[in-house]
Amino acid sequence: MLDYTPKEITERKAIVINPAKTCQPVGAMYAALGVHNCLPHSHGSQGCCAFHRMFLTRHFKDPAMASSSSFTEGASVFGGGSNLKTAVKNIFDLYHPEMIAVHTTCLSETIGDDLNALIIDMDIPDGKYVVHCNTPSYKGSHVTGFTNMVSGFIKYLAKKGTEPNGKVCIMPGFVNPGDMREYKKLANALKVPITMLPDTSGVMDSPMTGKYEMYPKGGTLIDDIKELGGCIKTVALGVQTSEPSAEVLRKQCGVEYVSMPLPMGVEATDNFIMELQKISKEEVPYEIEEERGQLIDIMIDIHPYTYGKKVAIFGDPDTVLGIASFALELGMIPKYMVTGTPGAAFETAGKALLEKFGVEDCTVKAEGDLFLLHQWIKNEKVDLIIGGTHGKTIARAEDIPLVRMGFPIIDRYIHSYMPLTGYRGAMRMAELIASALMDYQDSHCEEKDVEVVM
Amino acid sequence: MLDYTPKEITERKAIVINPAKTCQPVGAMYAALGVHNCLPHSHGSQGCCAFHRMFLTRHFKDPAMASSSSFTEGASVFGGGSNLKTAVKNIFDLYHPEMIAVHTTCLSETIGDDLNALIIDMDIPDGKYVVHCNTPSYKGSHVTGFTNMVSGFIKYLAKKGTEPNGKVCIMPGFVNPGDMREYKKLANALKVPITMLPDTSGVMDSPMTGKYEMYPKGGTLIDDIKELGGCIKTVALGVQTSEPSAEVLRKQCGVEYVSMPLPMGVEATDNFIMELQKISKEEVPYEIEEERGQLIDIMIDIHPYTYGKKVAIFGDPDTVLGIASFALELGMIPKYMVTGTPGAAFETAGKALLEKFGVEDCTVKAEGDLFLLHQWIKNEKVDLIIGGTHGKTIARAEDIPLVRMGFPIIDRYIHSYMPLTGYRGAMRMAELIASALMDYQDSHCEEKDVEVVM
Amino acid sequence: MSSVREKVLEQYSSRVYKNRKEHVIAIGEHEKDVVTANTRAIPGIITQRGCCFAGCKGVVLGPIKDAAIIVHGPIGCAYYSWGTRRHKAVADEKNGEKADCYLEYCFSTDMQESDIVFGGEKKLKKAIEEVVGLIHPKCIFICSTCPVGLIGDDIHAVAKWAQEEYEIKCIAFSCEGYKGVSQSAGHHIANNQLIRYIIGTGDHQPEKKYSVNVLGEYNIGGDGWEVEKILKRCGIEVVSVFTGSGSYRDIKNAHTASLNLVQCHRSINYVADMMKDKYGMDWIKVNFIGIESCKKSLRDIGEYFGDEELKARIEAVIADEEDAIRDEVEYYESKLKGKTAALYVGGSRSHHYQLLLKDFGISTVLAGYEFAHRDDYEGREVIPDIKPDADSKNIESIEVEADPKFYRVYMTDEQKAALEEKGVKINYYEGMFKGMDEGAIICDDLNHFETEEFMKILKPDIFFSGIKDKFVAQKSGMLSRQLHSYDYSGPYAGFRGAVNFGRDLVMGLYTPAWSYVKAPWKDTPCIEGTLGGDEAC
Amino acid sequence: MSSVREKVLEQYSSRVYKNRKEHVIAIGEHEKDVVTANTRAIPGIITQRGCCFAGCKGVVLGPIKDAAIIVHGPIGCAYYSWGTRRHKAVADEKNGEKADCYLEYCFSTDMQESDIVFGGEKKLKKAIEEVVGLIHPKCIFICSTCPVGLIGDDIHAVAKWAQEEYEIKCIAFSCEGYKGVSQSAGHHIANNQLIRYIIGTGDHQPEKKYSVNVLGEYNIGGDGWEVEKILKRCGIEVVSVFTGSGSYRDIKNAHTASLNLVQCHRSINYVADMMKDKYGMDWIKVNFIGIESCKKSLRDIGEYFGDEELKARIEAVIADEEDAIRDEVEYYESKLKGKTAALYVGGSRSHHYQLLLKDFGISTVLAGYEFAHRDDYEGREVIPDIKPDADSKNIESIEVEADPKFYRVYMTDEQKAALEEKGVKINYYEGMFKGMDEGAIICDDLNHFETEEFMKILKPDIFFSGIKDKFVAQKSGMLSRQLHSYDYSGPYAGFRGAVNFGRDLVMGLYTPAWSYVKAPWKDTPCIEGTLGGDEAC
Repeated sequence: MLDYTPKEITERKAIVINPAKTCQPVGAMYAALGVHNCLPHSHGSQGCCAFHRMFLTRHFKDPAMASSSSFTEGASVFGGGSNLKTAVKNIFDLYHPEMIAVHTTCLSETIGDDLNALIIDMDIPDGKYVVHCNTPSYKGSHVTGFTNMVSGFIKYLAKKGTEPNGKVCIMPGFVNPGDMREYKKLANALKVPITMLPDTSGVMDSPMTGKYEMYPKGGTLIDDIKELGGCIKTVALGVQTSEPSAEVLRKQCGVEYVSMPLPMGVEATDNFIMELQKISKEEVPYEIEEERGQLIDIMIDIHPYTYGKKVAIFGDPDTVLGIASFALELGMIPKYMVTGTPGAAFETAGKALLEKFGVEDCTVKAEGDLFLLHQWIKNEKVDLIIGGTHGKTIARAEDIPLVRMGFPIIDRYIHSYMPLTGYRGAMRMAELIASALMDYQDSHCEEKDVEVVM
Repeated sequence: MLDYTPKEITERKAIVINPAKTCQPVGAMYAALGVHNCLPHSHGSQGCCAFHRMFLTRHFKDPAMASSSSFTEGASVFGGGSNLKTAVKNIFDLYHPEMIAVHTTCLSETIGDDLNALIIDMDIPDGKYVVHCNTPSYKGSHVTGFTNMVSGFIKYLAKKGTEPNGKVCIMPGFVNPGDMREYKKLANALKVPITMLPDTSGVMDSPMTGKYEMYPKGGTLIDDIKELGGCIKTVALGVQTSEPSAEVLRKQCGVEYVSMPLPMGVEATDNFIMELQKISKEEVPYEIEEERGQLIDIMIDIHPYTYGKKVAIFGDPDTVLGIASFALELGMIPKYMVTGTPGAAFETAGKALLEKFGVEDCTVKAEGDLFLLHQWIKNEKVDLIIGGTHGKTIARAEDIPLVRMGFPIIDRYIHSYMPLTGYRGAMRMAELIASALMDYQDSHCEEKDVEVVM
Repeated sequence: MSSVREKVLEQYSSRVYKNRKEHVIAIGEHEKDVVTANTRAIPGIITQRGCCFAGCKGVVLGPIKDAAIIVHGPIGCAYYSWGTRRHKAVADEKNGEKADCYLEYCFSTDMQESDIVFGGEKKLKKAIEEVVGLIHPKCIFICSTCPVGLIGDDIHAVAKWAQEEYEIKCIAFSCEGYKGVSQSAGHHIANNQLIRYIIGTGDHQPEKKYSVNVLGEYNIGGDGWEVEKILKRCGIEVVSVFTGSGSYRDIKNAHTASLNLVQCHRSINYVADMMKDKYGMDWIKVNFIGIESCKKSLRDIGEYFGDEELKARIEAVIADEEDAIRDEVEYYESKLKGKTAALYVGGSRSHHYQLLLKDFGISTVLAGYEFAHRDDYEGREVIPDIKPDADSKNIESIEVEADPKFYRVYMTDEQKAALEEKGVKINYYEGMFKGMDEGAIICDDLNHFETEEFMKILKPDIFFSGIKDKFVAQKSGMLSRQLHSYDYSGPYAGFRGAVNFGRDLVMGLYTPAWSYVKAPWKDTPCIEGTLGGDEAC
Repeated sequence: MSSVREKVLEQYSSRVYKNRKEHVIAIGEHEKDVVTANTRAIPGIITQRGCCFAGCKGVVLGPIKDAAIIVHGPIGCAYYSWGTRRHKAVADEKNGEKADCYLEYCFSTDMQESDIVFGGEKKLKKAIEEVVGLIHPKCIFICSTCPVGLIGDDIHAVAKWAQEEYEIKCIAFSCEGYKGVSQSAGHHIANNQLIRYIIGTGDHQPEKKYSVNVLGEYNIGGDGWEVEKILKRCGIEVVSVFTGSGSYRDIKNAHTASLNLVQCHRSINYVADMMKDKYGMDWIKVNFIGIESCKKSLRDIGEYFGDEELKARIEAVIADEEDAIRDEVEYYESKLKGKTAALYVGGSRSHHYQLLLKDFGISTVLAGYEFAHRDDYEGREVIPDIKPDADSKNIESIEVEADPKFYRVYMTDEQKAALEEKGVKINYYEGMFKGMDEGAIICDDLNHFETEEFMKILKPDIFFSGIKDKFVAQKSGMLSRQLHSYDYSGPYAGFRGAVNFGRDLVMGLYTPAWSYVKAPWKDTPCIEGTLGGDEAC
């Protein structure tokens, strides 16, 4: 497996091998699926749309509906305006969304289609919306695309001077529906009314009912997006993913924001809870305190299996930081932290985490790839790899257990229903990590060392 | 591993090898821990109490407090009455429980101590309770002991002619705190007020707070047990475990009962929900329907990995039946179903399940042991083993994945927090099963067959 | 009959109706079954089609294991086509020559904004240098994605440079996503370069008397290996496979084989055609999917070579393979007979699998192709009638001449006529229509709307398609199986593959979960007699 | 000083106070440190003690790998003692003789009510027959549980029968749980039968000049293997281990060794004593837990044998082992120095581990034994003063005579005196007290109440005990490590073991989770300035 990866590391300036990121539009598509009655639309060649739908479906095992401007060579020469116009008409005719959320592609970006102008120029049926964001594939990553789509919704819909509505705007970060449900549970427990944008719960984890719904029950309501300007505050979860959109909302409507890491592990969840509490001024209810206490209990229980264990973590920047933060809380050493997404903020935040826990000799890298990660591992092995499906070849090549967390996980099921955030999510992470390490011990130790009690 | 187990099966009449059950008192102790402010007391040699506390602690990774009559040879000759009397006095003095729940042992049973008489004869402080049940180790199993302790509480405390209280009595079966929380969640969602006896949630999964509490917040309230006679109905979950106690309550207080399998998997949970619904006459709320729909969605998604897979299931009778029922719903073949606990009902129920699904050539055995199970597996292999920790040697010897469910799991953490019951529990079972099978495929296939998408 | 078709189409706006009515037909409705195919998808209409890049890099080139394929463009296209198409492959040695397997690797130039602005050729060159330095491939392919064509990077010049600089084979493929109307354009582009730069450059001769290339077999789920195994049992040497677990090492010798077998007509017929022109090699359309198809294909090969000993060996292999699966096939057939299916896949599978379904007694009520041309539906006889449009004209169509060194005539016209009489047609594909039942619906470029509507009316038991529409069907309570990826099962080719296929269908149809879709309280009023109430809840 | 002790004890009722005050002392409070031990636990007081069966089957016999141990009684006792004590073992071959390893197996007669009523001998015989038929052991032990003694099954007669019937070794142990006051009674019973029926029945002579038995080493977490490894490096042959990874095969030859090393004094001193009487073999108390202890133990052995070459080899081994761990020990010491510990374990570990803790600069503020006798606290010189009570009288104490064939005198009294002068005491154990700090609390049979109360006052950094009280300490925010099972880590013996121990403590003390025990909102009032309110929530 991966037999051609040399141990010796040489500098690479041009070739990315086995990337740890993909392109913007897929993130925009995912974000747009988190708005109720909204159809994501890919303005480019139809292959983009096909690839992104395929990819999201593989991760969520649920339909990911989106349309395309279906560029041909002609459109590439003369611009995609007429394709978009036709598309919008056909979509409203046939698929009856309340909104079409357009994102661009490297094709339409390179051509230079002016989406603002094209949309202004359109006949949009009454009560319907067409919004857009620019997602050039040659900048940032799928995470950037997610952010840009969220910002796009705000730019088009949120209004300044909206009546205060006593709600908090939560920007969830690039997480699973299970996580979004967990946020809602926590906000609800703390009696904080929220609008979460986007909210893919109920969409990408929709139940089997025997009836296909193109627009399932879930998703942020368009009316709620329109009223975001009336929110007390924005809680932007995942600094790299959510802060830019929170800033857009602040600039546009004056809603102040607080930006914080994804609530993964103890401290990040504590901070999220306290942020909510500041708003509601409610006591943290016992059920949440109890969950928290159970988590701490578990962490102390399992520390002999986690403490000092080296882990390689790869994936999206905020997710990697969240996992690393919890790993550190478990006494683990996040030996390698890699994201493919560019951004110095990742490395700064990662290093700050390491410093806070007094952990040395670890590497944090943005714009990295899995080829490099594998080379590092060949040079100094780790006890565990945490990341998406693409880590499995490294895991097998080096005989290291892989715990699947983050995006994309395309070779397992059910994960997207299960939060990694909040205390409950941390319990899951703890179980996945501890069980992986213990399974490894059980299968790799000598027979005489098989333990009945652990 | 297990190198001395011959493939050839010979009849055994006297020796049990690698049992799939243990003795009554540990079950009684677990049940008694599920009553708030109650201290379990083992009437016998102090080794019993030590073994049982050790064992429960290993499963739950939380303190299991209990006291002992600390028999010596003298007590074994002259009877344990004075030991019990001294014990009760010392316990109330020092440990201040509201109730002492005494169970017997093979020692005190063989001697013939009359616990009824001894307790009647005692000075019990005002507002305090001493109750008992008989748990001779040479009859039944730990499951029987659990049942007997529940019945003991009812016999001592529940009163005939209690004012109707509009509540339902739920007898949870021998399950984890996580399951009991799930029951409460479901009852709450259906707006059914309940008394659950026992209720170890909040006791055996208590949070870390920095302060040790001998009697944690959880557990059935003694006052609620006293008012069981006012319940509308008893829902006895786990026929073999709970029905006898429900019958005691019926005889004693006239509370009718319905006895049903543990709510594991779709149909058993459906039935539990509908039983609750019959009482509350409330619509099943959308959140529950959604969970159910998600479960079905998952089951269809993963069917290629589960369908037709052979599984060996061992453990406690109701648990094995519950797992087998869900396994069948997943299209699996429960090739071997084994419990150590005696009782023809297990075999009858197991066979009825097989017949319902039209599955043939499976073996269902009560009073079996793991030596026999291993021999069967040597003769016809399975794809998966589901059971407690003691299956791990077979799993390793035969290179079969083991999914840990049931009691006891003493080599892993966190499991007791996580329900296997309800739709949510079934999702967990589905994830554990599918992941185990897929992990096995990933690690055992040839390199060329490693799949990136599954 | 037509009412089904009309019921769906009439919901369209007139403009869309006008377009789609040509793509949707009911077999037998008109005197001649004619379909419009290989035309643009309508913007906004949710098509399942992919792009030119997907057809070139994803389908045809991707499986070539010993070529390091550098995707020149932003990161996404490389990422999505990385290890996800189940064209299995393994490094191996053949005739003392090793073929590495780079399929676990994904190479991308990850173009950034500055590359778009200032051009990406330099970066591409550097990327090649780095790949050569790291893994020392004997062959590099460069595949471009959308912006590359627009900004004008000359990837062919770079390829030429690399070939000289590193003394390796390096070929560029201008397969930008916007080219053509679907993956089909990409196949064509890939085919062109293979014939131009690889086929005919090797000189290793087959060892056996009868040798073939297997064309259009991508080894999804191990299909190709199953086919190779069977051919080998029959004593037929496989020189190269296009392209499942195929290699630059083998493809360069393809011209030394005696016959081309074409499995997927759509994606590879250009190669078959051009090899006929250049080397004189005949091709026959085979189909190793389905038991009867498989038998027919093997016998056709026997007939083509006309060797009695070979034919006897083929019969023996068929008998043996059939014996081994008979019981299982019978069992699965008993569970599947009478079911109905809809198929919407690629450019050949929707045809091939109808035959396998027939083996199990399943009839096809709807079939469609994602990216086929009219000949895939109607048969090659229609090719002269196909009018090129603006989109197809943009895809280079190359002419080859007879190779002075290697051109041979394998068969006289007489021999061919004799063969035809035996039912073996040379250099011909009959298309999907001919075997289909009257009234079956044909949908070229079936889109989401039509899928939903047709499924509602036709209610097939099984919907065969890809990952994007799989869960749409499934959510509506219908078994859905992916025929691109086989839902990670397989192989489905050959005799053993038929059994796997039957098993998977039975498992899917009979998995108990279907019976739990509706919550029981949706039916049962929750009236409790003892409480005396009559109210339902 | 006494105030700590009194603060806890004064909370007792007078009756309990009267009993417990004799068990709880503060070192140096009285002129002589005297403790009451090995007496009954008070009913109802939550003791951590186990029973006679646990001491006999669980501790001493359990590790003997090639004996099939049939637990005769209801299922529970066999179940709880199945594979859970971490006495590691592995089948091996020695001198051409194989020792199987049955430790993965749990054999029980699973007595049912009818067996209790009608007697269980028949079932036991049948059980033996079945075990012999299935696994063909060379040695079977029968261990009885509570009801067996009461109903009067004659297991010794059954053992005799089996021995004759199957020509194997079969020994019965009447170790009913109610016998004695703790596990200690079970050790004694096990020791008696080993000396009666096994030791001295073999005839294989040691190969090396210096040979020993290691007594009271149960190979928890691989400790015994670590010890054996070190002894081997020194050139000392280990004839048998009692009983970690020990075997009937080896123990039967124990009398051929030259010296007995006693690790756990409490559980095995009977064997050492009786072998002294029967074979003339001396024993020395060793302690392989702790670096300094380990060195002292090895040097004592060297002195005993008095061979300069041996002594030199021992020094070389010590130097080498210490070199290998120096850096790690220093690091862990820097993290652990100044911490305090409480220990409550078995009958020797509370002593042994104080010395290892001292190696890391950790002092002991409380120590207690679960089942020790006074000599384990005060030293063997106190033995003549110990008055037997009703409970201890019930445990058979056997007298052995000098074996006419094997009795040897290994050392003259003069030699012994010379050794004593060098600080090597023969056939002696000094007890735990002598090395302890003034004011440290001693708690014999420490119970739950005292644990809670003493921990509140003494606030040690680490509480060492067993699984039952581990989580009690942990819930109160204190690191708790099991010294019965090492929390599934180990080995802790020897030089390398010391490092493991240090690592585990550092990890436990420094694991970040401790800092999260208190939710931050418990401290931080949630006042939000910008909203102008003053109210806390």
